[in-house]
Amino acid sequence: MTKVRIFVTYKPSVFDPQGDTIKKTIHALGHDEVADVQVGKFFDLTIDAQVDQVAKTVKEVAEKLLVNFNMETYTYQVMEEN
Amino acid sequence: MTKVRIFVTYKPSVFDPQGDTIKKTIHALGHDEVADVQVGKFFDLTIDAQVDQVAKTVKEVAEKLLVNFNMETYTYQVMEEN
Amino acid sequence: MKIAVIVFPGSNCDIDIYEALSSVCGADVDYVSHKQASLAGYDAVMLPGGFSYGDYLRAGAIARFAPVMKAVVKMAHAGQPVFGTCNGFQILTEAGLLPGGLKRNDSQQFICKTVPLEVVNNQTLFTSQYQEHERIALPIAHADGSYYADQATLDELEANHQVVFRYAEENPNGSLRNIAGITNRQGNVLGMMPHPERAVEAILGNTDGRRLFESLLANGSVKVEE
Amino acid sequence: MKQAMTPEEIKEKKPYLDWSLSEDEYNYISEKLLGRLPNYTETGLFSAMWSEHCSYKKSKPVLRLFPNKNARVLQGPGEGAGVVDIDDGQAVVFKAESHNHPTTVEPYQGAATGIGGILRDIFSMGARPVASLDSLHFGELDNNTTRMKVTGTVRGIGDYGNCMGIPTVAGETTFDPCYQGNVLCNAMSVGLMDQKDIQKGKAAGIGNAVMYVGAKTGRDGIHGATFASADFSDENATQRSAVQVGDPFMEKLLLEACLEVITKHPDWLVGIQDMGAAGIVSSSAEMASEGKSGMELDLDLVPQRETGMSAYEIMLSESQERMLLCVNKGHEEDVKKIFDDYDLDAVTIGRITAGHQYVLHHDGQVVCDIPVASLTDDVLEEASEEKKPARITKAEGQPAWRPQITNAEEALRRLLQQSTVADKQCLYQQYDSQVRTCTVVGPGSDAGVIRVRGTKKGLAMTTDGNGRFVYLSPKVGGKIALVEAACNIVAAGAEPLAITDCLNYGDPNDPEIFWELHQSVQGMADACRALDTPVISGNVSLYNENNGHAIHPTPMVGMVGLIKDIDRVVPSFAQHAGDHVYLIGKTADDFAGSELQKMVQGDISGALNDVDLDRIHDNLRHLLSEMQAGHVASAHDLSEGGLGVALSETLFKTDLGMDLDLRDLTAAQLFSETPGRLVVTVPEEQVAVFEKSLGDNAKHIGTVTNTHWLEAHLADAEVNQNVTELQRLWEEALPCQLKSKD
Ligand SMILES: Nc1ncnc2c1ncn2[C@@H]1O[C@H](COP(=O)(O)OP(=O)(O)O)[C@@H](O)[C@H]1O
Ligand SMILES: [Mg+2]
Repeated sequence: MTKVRIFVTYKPSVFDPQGDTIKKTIHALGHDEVADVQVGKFFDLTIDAQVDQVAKTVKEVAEKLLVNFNMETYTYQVMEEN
Repeated sequence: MTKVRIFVTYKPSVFDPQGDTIKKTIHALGHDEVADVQVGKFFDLTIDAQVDQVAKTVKEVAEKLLVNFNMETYTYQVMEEN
Repeated sequence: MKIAVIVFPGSNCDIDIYEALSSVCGADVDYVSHKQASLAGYDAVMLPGGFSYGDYLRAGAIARFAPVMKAVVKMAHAGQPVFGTCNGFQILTEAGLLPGGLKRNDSQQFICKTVPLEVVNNQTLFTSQYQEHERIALPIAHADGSYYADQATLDELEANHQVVFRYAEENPNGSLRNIAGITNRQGNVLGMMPHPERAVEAILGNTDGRRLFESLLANGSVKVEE
Repeated sequence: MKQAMTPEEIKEKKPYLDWSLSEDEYNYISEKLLGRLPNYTETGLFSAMWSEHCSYKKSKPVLRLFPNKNARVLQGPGEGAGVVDIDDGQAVVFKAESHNHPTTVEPYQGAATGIGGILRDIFSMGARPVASLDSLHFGELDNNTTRMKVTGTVRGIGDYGNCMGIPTVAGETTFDPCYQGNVLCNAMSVGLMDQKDIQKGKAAGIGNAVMYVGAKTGRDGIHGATFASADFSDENATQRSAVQVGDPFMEKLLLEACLEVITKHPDWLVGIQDMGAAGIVSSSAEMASEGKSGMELDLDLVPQRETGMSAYEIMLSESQERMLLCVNKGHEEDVKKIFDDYDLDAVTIGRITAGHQYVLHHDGQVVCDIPVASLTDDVLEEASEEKKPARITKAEGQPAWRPQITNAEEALRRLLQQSTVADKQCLYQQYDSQVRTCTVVGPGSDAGVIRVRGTKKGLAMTTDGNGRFVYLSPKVGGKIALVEAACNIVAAGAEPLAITDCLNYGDPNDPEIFWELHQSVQGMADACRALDTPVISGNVSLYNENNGHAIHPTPMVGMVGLIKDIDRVVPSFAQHAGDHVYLIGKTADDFAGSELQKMVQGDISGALNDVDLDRIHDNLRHLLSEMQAGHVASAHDLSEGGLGVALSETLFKTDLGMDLDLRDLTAAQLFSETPGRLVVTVPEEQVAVFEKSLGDNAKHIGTVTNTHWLEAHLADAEVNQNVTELQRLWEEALPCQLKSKD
């Protein structure tokens, strides 16, 4: 079993109103030291495969389903393996 | 400037209908090797402070705003510092 | 002309579009299950609004894998009329039949109200009974209706007259270039966030959507030249 | 859960006290009902089933005051929802339910699952839900906690209802400090059906299957049922984590699958019930009790989302989107096939047995073996002490408060901006009010109206409740709740049919609160009789307190009316310049509990004047027949803010104005809240017959103009206001108050 975390975010060129709203609210809470906020989703997949085989699964699942390439992009990270 | 990533997930006992539906779809796509799917959100905060000072900001922002403690919990990670 | 209204798990405007076509416009319409692999015998297909698969993940993202979608793609490529409103529009973009995508509204809220629109292109199968630049008003009801595409795509859409409806006066969701509805390049696939099927009877206070269905029925499967 | 205790340990350590079962009840169960000590699981089941939430042991004596029959009622209280005949073999089904405690704790999920629960009640009767309404009461909008609760609650209702494809067509939203620590979220749903499809929550026929359908069971809301019956206090905050999460997509599938079985295969089904409070135990025991049957369930067969759940947890889980079916033996596979088609679990978890025992197996052991009736019918009803609160006696002896209005225009402008009066569009536009394309009148009028497809009929619906009135004079306040609902229904041109209710009160063990409950229900019952609108379903929510502060007693009335000809629906906005304006009903000095009093005094006080129910009923009847005859152009009832606010609202969203002669009213009376009044506009041609029919119950007060100014000449003041300006104040107030300020 391998656990991977896939991070999905808007492409940098896409305006994210949610990040903007949250930043404003954080400032309203008095935390002006927060200069920027970006929001994303992540998917933790538990995959029944060795770590060297998961890349293919991740690529297919992410590119077919989890990510909309019109506006999103992704990265991933292997979290644990056993 | 320090960049931190705050991960927000459901508490373990909380039912997540989204993860469930996504798992079913992944199986329908033929990837039965994906045994489990969990969904979460993350927030990348760029904080105008040294790394040793960000803990307080993160704690306050997360607990006041980003996390709903009725159902959610969070962790965070310092991503980079300069 | 025989029309299919696709029912996905979680569709909920299927009945609305069915009734608009059948009881109001007198068309020959069937509900067709998402599990059906073929659309043989149908001249046009409607993807209704609603929350297919709960809109979990992204609106429309899961529905595009339904068995019936292969047949929908086939019809679209064959130049037959394919129409999607609201969730139907989202599915069409996710399936790659229309460019761009629909983001969460700028307000981060679901919004249900009637908004003014401009008919930008009345030279399509679906809009021939409107005047060019005509002002109409249609209901919207969505949380993810902010149209996004990159600059090049947007320019191309405009250059090819693929923008069919634009929000007039106010932009309710943050759509780029006030886009409310677009076609594919060939003009036989139309996706739009507003709900024309909710505006076909005087008793409901609005009939501005009716001519969309009447245009479709009048044009049949006549192909619009590229 | 802690490790199970032995029956002896339970007797000794009394853990049931924490689960809200009293020592007397425990002893009665052991000695009289079982003749032995209940085991751990059984004790848990009794605690849940004997809670107020499930058993109504305290409120039952009061609920008996309600009339619940007339010629149209097909099913009164006792089933998932009530059913009323609307002719042509069709019926309307409706019920309201409170989700106050869950919404207070977790606004989004609490409100969402409230909608989910009430929808299941409707389709468990065999009806298709066609409209929803929501009645919301929050603390004052001067703090971020309230703002977040409003935002979360509205979003929760919207997300669930929108996804289900059921339009939310009306509701109400009020703000008062008494709801600060205990929000009220009441949801009502209305369904349509053919009378032949009516279902019951009944399990009978030895050998028939008990089938579980829908979502899997997890540890959600364990103890929710008993929890809802226990007072809140902030120290409890950390315990409240078993949040029930709604899955509207699952419920949409469940709705379609259940209706398919009910309408297409009536011969397969014996009964069906939704799993609400106290999950499997309450649905199964109630169904067995209704069918006078025994039942045996194997809990290992229950679809489970989590591992290691105890019998107690499985039985009491409040996981959402589940239903229980009793299926004729031999049709289990048929039913399963239909649910399979929707990708839903459908599992036979037990059978109907001879005798009257309720038997549960878990992990190879019998964990419960008790008479069915001991859970459902043998609950000890509780007589409650009552005491008239001193504040009421005192108020009755004092002279009524008389406002001094020096600037009527300013008072009107300020009233329009009070959060309870202000435009609610920024909230209700988050609800899909048009899906199903039957909404003839959506939110923003007096009642929501939907058409009945394929007929000329329509249904009007409203929710109304005013805790301030009930707090000051419970009995009169109870009457006013009914009168207001009836006025809203009639304003749409509909004939009131029947009501549902949610009775929201504080701790009934407080004799003063019980007195309020009793008195207000008596007032409601009197009004139900006078208006011929029986109570066909409802819900009781007690213990609405926070740190010992009770909410105002707030009974919510949900009323449905029938429109025979949908083309005769009457709008609430003025239609044409030149029409004549009438005020129906007499205006008196009714300022106790008014919006004006709250605004000027910062608080409410005084005693209410009684209302003449027969007179109001008579007025409404005559008005309705004029409306049905097509003689009335618009009608709007008067509520918070009185005549001044109602006149303004009649002109909003039009380009019209009014010129009014109100010289027999004072400036203050412009804002009096005498119940049972409406403003109507009548075209010139209909004036003669209208006046003849209404007699001196309708007073001609002026005409509709095309200037967009509201001009009124009062005994001691002049009002001359631009309607665009008034509308702007009214529209901008709530969005502005909802913006975070600290
Ligand atoms: N929470 C809500 N959901 C839906 N509609 C609402 C809600 N709150 C208020 N409304 C709508 O706003 C309008 C004004 O409400 P209200 O002042 O309570 O009306 P009335 O005084 O006539 O009963 C009504 O049309 C009502 O349906
Ligand atoms: Mg009203």
